[in-house]
Parts: sequence; C-alpha cells; structure tokens
Amino acid sequence: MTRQVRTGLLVVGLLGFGALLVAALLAAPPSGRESHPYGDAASQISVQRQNTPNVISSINFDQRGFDTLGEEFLLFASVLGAIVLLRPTPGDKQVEVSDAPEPLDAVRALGVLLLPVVVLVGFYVVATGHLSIGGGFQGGVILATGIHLLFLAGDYKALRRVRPLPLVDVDDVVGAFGYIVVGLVGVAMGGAFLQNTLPLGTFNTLFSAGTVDLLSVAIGIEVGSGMILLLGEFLEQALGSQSSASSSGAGT
Amino acid sequence: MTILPYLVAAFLLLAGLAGAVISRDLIRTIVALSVAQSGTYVLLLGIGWRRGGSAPVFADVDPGTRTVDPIVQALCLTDVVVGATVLSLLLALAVKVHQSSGSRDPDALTELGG
Amino acid sequence: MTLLLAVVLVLVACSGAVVLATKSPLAQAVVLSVHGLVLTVAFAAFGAPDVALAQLGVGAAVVPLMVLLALAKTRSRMEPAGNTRPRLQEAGSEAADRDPTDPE
Amino acid sequence: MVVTVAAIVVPLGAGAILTGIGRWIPRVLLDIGALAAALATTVLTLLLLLEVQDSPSSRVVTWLGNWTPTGPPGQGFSVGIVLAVDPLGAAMALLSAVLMTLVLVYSWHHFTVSGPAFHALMLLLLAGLVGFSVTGDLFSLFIFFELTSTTAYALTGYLTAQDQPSQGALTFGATTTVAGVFILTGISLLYARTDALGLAPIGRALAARPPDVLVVAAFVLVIGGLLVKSAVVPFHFWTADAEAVAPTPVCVMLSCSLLALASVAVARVYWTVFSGSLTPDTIRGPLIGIGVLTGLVGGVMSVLQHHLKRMLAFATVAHGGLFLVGVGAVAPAGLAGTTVDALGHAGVEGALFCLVGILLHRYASISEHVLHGKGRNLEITGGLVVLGGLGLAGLPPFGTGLGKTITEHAAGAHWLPVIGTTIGALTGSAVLRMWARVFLGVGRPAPEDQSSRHSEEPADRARETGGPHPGERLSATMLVPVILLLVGALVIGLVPALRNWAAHAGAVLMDRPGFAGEVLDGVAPAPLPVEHVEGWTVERVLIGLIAPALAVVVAVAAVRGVGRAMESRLAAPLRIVRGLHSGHVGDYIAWQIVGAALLGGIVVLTAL
Repeated sequence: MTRQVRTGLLVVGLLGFGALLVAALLAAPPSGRESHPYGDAASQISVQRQNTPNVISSINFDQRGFDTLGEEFLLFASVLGAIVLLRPTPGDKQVEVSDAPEPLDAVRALGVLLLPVVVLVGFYVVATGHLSIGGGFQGGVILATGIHLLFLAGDYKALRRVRPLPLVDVDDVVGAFGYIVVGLVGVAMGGAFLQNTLPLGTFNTLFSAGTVDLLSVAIGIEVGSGMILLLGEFLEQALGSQSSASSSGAGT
Repeated sequence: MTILPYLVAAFLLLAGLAGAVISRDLIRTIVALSVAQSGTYVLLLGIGWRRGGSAPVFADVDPGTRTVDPIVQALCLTDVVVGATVLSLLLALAVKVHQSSGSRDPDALTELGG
Repeated sequence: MTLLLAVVLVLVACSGAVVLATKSPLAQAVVLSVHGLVLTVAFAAFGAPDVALAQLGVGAAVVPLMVLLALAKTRSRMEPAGNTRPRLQEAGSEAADRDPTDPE
Repeated sequence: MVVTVAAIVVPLGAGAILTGIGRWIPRVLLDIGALAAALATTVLTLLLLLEVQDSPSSRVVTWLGNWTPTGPPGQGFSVGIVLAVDPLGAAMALLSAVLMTLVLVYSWHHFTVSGPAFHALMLLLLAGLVGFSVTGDLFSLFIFFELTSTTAYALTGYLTAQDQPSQGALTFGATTTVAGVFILTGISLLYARTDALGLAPIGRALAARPPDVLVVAAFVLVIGGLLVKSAVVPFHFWTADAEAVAPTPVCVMLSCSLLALASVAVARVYWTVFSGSLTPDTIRGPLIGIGVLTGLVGGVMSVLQHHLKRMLAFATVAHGGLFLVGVGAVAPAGLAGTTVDALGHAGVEGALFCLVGILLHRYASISEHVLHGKGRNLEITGGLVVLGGLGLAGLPPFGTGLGKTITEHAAGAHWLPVIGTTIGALTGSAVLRMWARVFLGVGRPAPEDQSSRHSEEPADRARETGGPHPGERLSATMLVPVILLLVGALVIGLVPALRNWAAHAGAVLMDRPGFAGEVLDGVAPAPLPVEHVEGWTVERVLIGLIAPALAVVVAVAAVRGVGRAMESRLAAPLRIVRGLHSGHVGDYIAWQIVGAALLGGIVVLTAL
C-alpha cells in the first residue's frame, strides 16, 4: 500500500474506532465515583485479615498472586528473548569496549556517590513493600537503574565490573523459581498454591504479612536482575559489538 | 473533570496507534506503541480514582480511611513493568532488522510480501 | 487536588502529543523520558504512589535509555562506509545522553 | 485441583531451571530435560482431562491461594483468581502439551541450537498456552495471552542470521502488542462497569442490564484482540510473515495450538462474559461472515504461494476461518465442529509443517521453485505429503473433513458446504501441486515469489538445520512425529464418541448460569441435556469427497500450466489481494484499527 492509501485507511479506521471508544467511555461510570466494591473488599481483607498495610502488595502478592506469577515469567521470557535476539551472531566480531569520552568529574563523582545510596534504597523498597509504598516491582527497577547510574557517570568499565552478569543471570532464575517455591509453601502446609499460610505477625512490623514479603523479594530479584540484563545487553550492543556481517545483508 | 481522564486516555491510545501506523522508522513505531500503552495506564487509574480518596497504603492512616481503588493500581503496576520489557523485546527485534537490512524504514523492508 | 489532577492530565496529553510529533528520533527519546516523568506526577496525583514509583524508574529512565541505545546501535550503519572508526565513540557519547539532539 | 496448578507450574519451573543450568550441560541433556518437562505436562493435562470427565458438573474449579468466594447464593464474591477447567479447556491444554512433546522430539535432530534459550522459551510458551486454556479470570487470561505472544515472537525471531526472521517477528510482535492494548482497554471498560475481573462475576453483572455501547466496545476490544491470535481477516496479516520465517517447531505450535486455543477463547469469553447481554443472534452473523471471508482469503492466498511455509500458513488462516464459523454457529454442535476440526487440523497441518521441515533439513530451501524435482527419491516423505494434502482438503475419514461437515450443518446456512468445499479444495490443491513439482518433478518449475526468492541462498536456511544434508538417511525422530500426527488426524475422524463428547464440551462451555453458579456459589449446575451430533453418513462422505477430488483436479491443472491462463485473467484482483499482504507494520496496525471499527459498527447495528 502506498502512504496515501495507508493514511486514508487509518483515518477511516480511527474515526470509527475512536467514536466507539469515546462513546463507551462516556457511558462508563465517571471517574472519581464513590463506589468501588472490589477495591474496598480488597483493602479490608488486606488490612484486617492479612496484616498487610500496603494494599497493592497484598493484591499483587497474596490475593491475586497468580497474576504476578504470570507477569514474572512474562518478564523472564522477554529478557531471555531479548538476550537471544541481541546475542552476537557468529558473523559479528567483538570489539573491545572503549569508554565514552571523559565526563565531567562532578558528574562522575555524583554517579559514584549516588550508587550505594540508590542500591540501598532499592533493597529497602523491596524489603518493606508490604508495609509502605514500594515492593518488588518498584525496588527491582530502582536497583537496576541505580547500577546504571555508573554508565551515566561515563564509567562503563566500572559498570561492567560491578555488574557480574553471570551472577545476575543466576539471580534472574532464582527470582523466577523462588516465586514458585514460595507458592508451593502453601501447598506443603496443606493449603492451596500461593496460599498465605505463614504466620502473619504483628500489623505494621517488618516480619509480618506472611508470604507477601517473600514473594515481593522474589519479584524484586527477578525485576532487578531482568532489567540489569536487558540494559546490559542493549549497552553491550550499542557499545561493545559491531556487526561485520552487515554488508552482506544490506541492499537485499 | 469526571471524564477528563478518560478523554486523555483515549487521546493517548488513538494518537499512539496513529503514530505507529504512519511512522517511517521502526523505532518511532515502537515509541508510538509505548505512548498508546501509557493511555491504558491513565484509563485504569482514572477508572479507579475516587474523589478525595487517599492512597491505599494504611501504614500511617486509620484502617477506615477512604482510598482510591487499589485493584486497578495493582493491575497498572504490573503492566508498567511488563509493558517495558515487551517494548525492549520489540526494540531488540528492530535492532536486528536494521543489522541485516541496513534500514529502519518499514517502507524499505519488502522481503515479506504477497 | 482535583485541579492539580486536571492540569497534570492535560500535561500528559500534551507531552504524549509532543512525543509523537517529534521528528528527530534522538530528541524523541528525550521527550519520551519527559512524558514518563509527567505520567509519574499524574499517577501520584491519582493517589497511586506505588505505580508512580515504578513509572519513575521504567517510564522516565529505563525505556528511554533503551530507545537511545537502540538508536545508537542502529544509527551507525546508516552512515557512509569508511566512517567506521570513530563511530563507536560517537555511539557511546550519544547514548550517554550528553547532547542527544546534536546529530553528530 | 493440584493437577491444574501443576500443569502450569511444571513447564514454568522447568523453563526456569533449564535457563539456569542449560549453559553447563550438553545439548542432549537439554533435550532430555525439555522433553521430560513436556511429557510431564502431557500427563498432567491428561489427568486433568480425566478429572474433568469424572466431575459430575464437567468442571474442575480451583481458587488460587484458597480465596474461596463468600456470600449468599447468587452473590458469591471473591478477591482471588480462579482456574475453571471445562472439557474443552482441558482438551486444548492437552493438545498443546502433546504437540509440544512431538515437536521437541522432532527438533532433536532437525534443529541446530546453541544454549538453552530455545528449550526454555518453548516450555514457557507451553505454560502460557495451558494457562490460557484453563483460567477463569479475564485479567489472567490477558497475562497468559501476553506470555504466549512474547515467547512466540521471541521464538519466531530466534534465527537471527538473516533479516527475515526479525522482520516477521517484528510485525508479529507489533500487532500482538496492539492486540494486548485492545484487550487491556476492554478489560478496563468492563471493570468500570462491573467492578470485577473474573469471567463469572463480569458475566453475572452484565446480564443484569440491557446492552449498551460500553458492552459493545468492550466486546469488540477483547474479542478483537483475541481474533489477532486466531488469525482472522483483517487481523491475520502477521501469520504468514511470522510463520514464513519461524523455525519449524514454532510454526507447528503457532498454527496448530495457538490458533485453535484462540478460537476457543473467543467462544469462552463470549459465552461466559457477554452472552447474558449481547444475545447469540447479535454475534452470529458477524462471526460467520468474518469466518467465511477469512477462509476464502486464506485459501486463495495459499494457492498463490510458492514459499512452502507461507503456503501452509495461509492454509492455517483458511481453516481458522472455519473454526470461527463453528463458534459463530452459537450452538453446542458448532463448537463440536470447531473442536473436531481443530484437532484434525492440528494433526494434518502439524505433519505438513514437519514434512516441509524435512525438505528444509535436506536441501536448505523451502522454495517450490528451487526444490523442483529434488524429492524424487524421498518416497516416504512424498507419500506422507500427499496424505497430508488430502487431509487438508478434508478427505473422509480425516478429522478435518468430519469437523468441517459438522460445522457446516451446525451453522445452518445451506451455502456453507460450498464455501467449505472451496476452502478445502484450494488449500489441498496447493499442497498437492507442491508435491507433484517437488517429489515428481513434473511440469515446469514453479515461479518465484518475492518472499521465496530471499530464502534461496544456500547459507540462508542453514541456520535452522545446520546446513543442507542431502544424502542423509531420514531420521526416525523426524519421521515418527509426522506419522503420529497423521494417524491422530485419522483417529479423530473415526472415533464416534469424540464428536458427542465435543458437543457436550461445547454445551458446558456455553452454560453461563451454570458456570457462574459453580464458580461463585459452589452450586452444582443443573445437568445438561445429552448432545448427539451426526457423524459420517453416506451423503456426507460423498460430499466430503468433492473437495479432495477438486483439489487433485486443480493441482493437475496448475502443474500442466492450465491455471496460468486463468491466473493472468484474474491477475488484477489477485494482485490487489496479494498487495494487501505487504509485510509493512503500519499497514497491519491500520487494518487492526479498521477491523475493530467494522466489527464495532456491525455489532452496534445488530445489538442496540
């Protein structure tokens, strides 16, 4: 199709589809409504029965923990897929990584100083996800981005050193498999898969909420290592290897 | 106000899709898809919003406090992370396409026709 | 609070539109990061700090960075042949976000 | 109860473990590990099917995390997620596990891989397929949809040496990402209206009030997203691009498992969620119409291909259209037709893909032009191709033929047998023509396609199989799965109990009040009437013979060049249809939007 035809098709489609979508949204209960029965029930159960102050964590790691299992493996599969796709093919030659041009000293210092702080914050956010804002997803993302501050500071070689990819690789598997193992704890204790059978502890203390925190840590490991692997692979691609097979494919 | 989140969501969704269609660069297509995805986040949170509700975290507040709907937030949270990894996979594919064909322009990639 | 939310939502729509309207792919990656930040604020205004925290890392940092790196990787091949030596350096500096709008 | 969870968790866990240890173990252990996991999943899904059959209500309901619903009957409510397995769900899970086991055996010899990623991704795909068939929650359906998408397009792009895989995988990935956005938007709309995510509670809430535009839009978004996976016009474009370049084992999983599962998911979501609001009459016309259009487009496109995997991919699209016709029949017999056709088609199409894979393995090409006459001394392979081609055309007693005739009768329209025969004849003739040229070497070599031309260079296809192996003896690990698949397709058409079982399974799937009552209130549903579906009769066998006969005639004509005159007369319209399949991401997304708009417009007219 030519560009004109494609654009024409798009306009026609968007008019119809957009009209349907907007009409449906106007027919939906307006934003800000008072009644949220499912949400309120989830909050009540989270706080009163499961000793989990952060309702989001209770939903993600307890009430609807199965979704999170699926999400975790979705992430696992994406990371695996991206690595397979970006992996150098036999035609590629590895080029020794050269550091990007010297960054400002201040930038570098800031990056190096911030690194431990951010990593610490990441661990904290993962570990206290059942209590306050945070959890495995957020903490994992913070960890991964934190470590890549080193890259922004221009010290790619240092980044390569502090980022032992094989270890992260193992973590990726541990996070994914750990979630299943914690889920099986419920079965081992005579309950259902992913049932929160551990002692629930005292409300609003670190060791409470049963398996919520364990699952959150598993997700934290998975998200953190998955994102590190992803960014690592993209960095290696952009800076490290260079395709020499390119000329043969071009122009076909 | 009560429909503004919906309209913004619909706008992001439709504009993102349109951007993906007319894009002449595979990476722009993927960026446009991520804008469309952000529309679904706004829609979810808009649906779960409660006027005057606080965040559904009861660490420092009374258990009886009115909060916004936590369910949509849980859905949205997981989706933000997973959406990003799916985009990364698409980006990896775009890199690969470019590596072998030398172009990011979908108009120039005609090997798979007919 | 609702006024703030309304303002932020309009900003979200605007930043989304700017992302789509931006022609240069490199500039687009930067604007995408801004869009991610605006979304973060919107999520916080919606009473969703958990989502906002994840979005801050993913939408404002990880995704734009990956887009930049993908651009750095794919751009090198579009340059004329014989210009291969310095391009690693360039790719590095480009991805490092020093001056992303500058084409060379 | 435990079995359902285990059937999902075992392949997931095995995928994770293989990724972890795969780097340190030799290929043979990797193969054994993956095969063991797939076999274990097969056994588990078989146990699940038996458990479902034993249950008086024909369902096995598992509340994960033990969040069993509370509340008075009729208002049961739970915050958790439910796995609700019915006979059709269990059968589809079993189909996926069996196919996965067979293709892993097949790829033992066929496929050159390094590292554990291929095996791990295949197992994760299997877990996604099982979860997709058994979940009773709309959001986890979406999650498993995404899991199957992600693994599938990563696997499609697996062979990264050439440009085509990445390009086909990218169009596949982009269209399924858009489909994911559609489904999520639809789920959001349903949540705004019903404050629920489970199939059962949403269905209950929607049934309480008359349909409006929100329900229609949610229907279009969710079903439209699922239709991308069931490769229905105009959402089908990714299929040929992805399968043309995907490794053979992945093609089998996409064509034979994913497509059938998506069609069943369309039926499941409609019946459990929307049927209380949008009456069956409102969707009957649209679904049958789309199905017929898909069948014809797929059939014509299949004949036009000379790239063997693209040819088979379009044959899949054509048969996927027939599956949707069965769903659109909105009756247990229709779903029985879809099920029998899907199972039979899985056998035939899976075998054909594997046979093409054998050619690829030997000659490092899948172009009909290049392979001309190359298969002269491959008598066994050639014979099996003929059998597959006739099976694709619906030759009695193949399951494909039986499923087609049940579908046509269930859908009711008297002109449907003509359509079914046309589709069978077109797809069958493409395969038979290919056989005549490749294995007999008759006629002039086939013309070259734009797409097949690119897969000719010797180095090209070698990636998948590790180079051409012309003189090698045919390995048993490659041949046995093919034979098993073909025998399976025959058995499905021959066992009379199967079609009545399938009709009962369809009736269970369609029983929305019974489903909601059992899932939410723990109340056993009222027993369903026994279904009886007519199987092969003399008349049906005779009609069933027409399509294979026509396929032979058309194939002979094509090889002799008779078709060329006709083709040139039809050139303009054919060129337009071909031109629409442009391989352009933007085109495909545009068609998705247009398709959703059209579906929405039609359902608005019929329902409101």
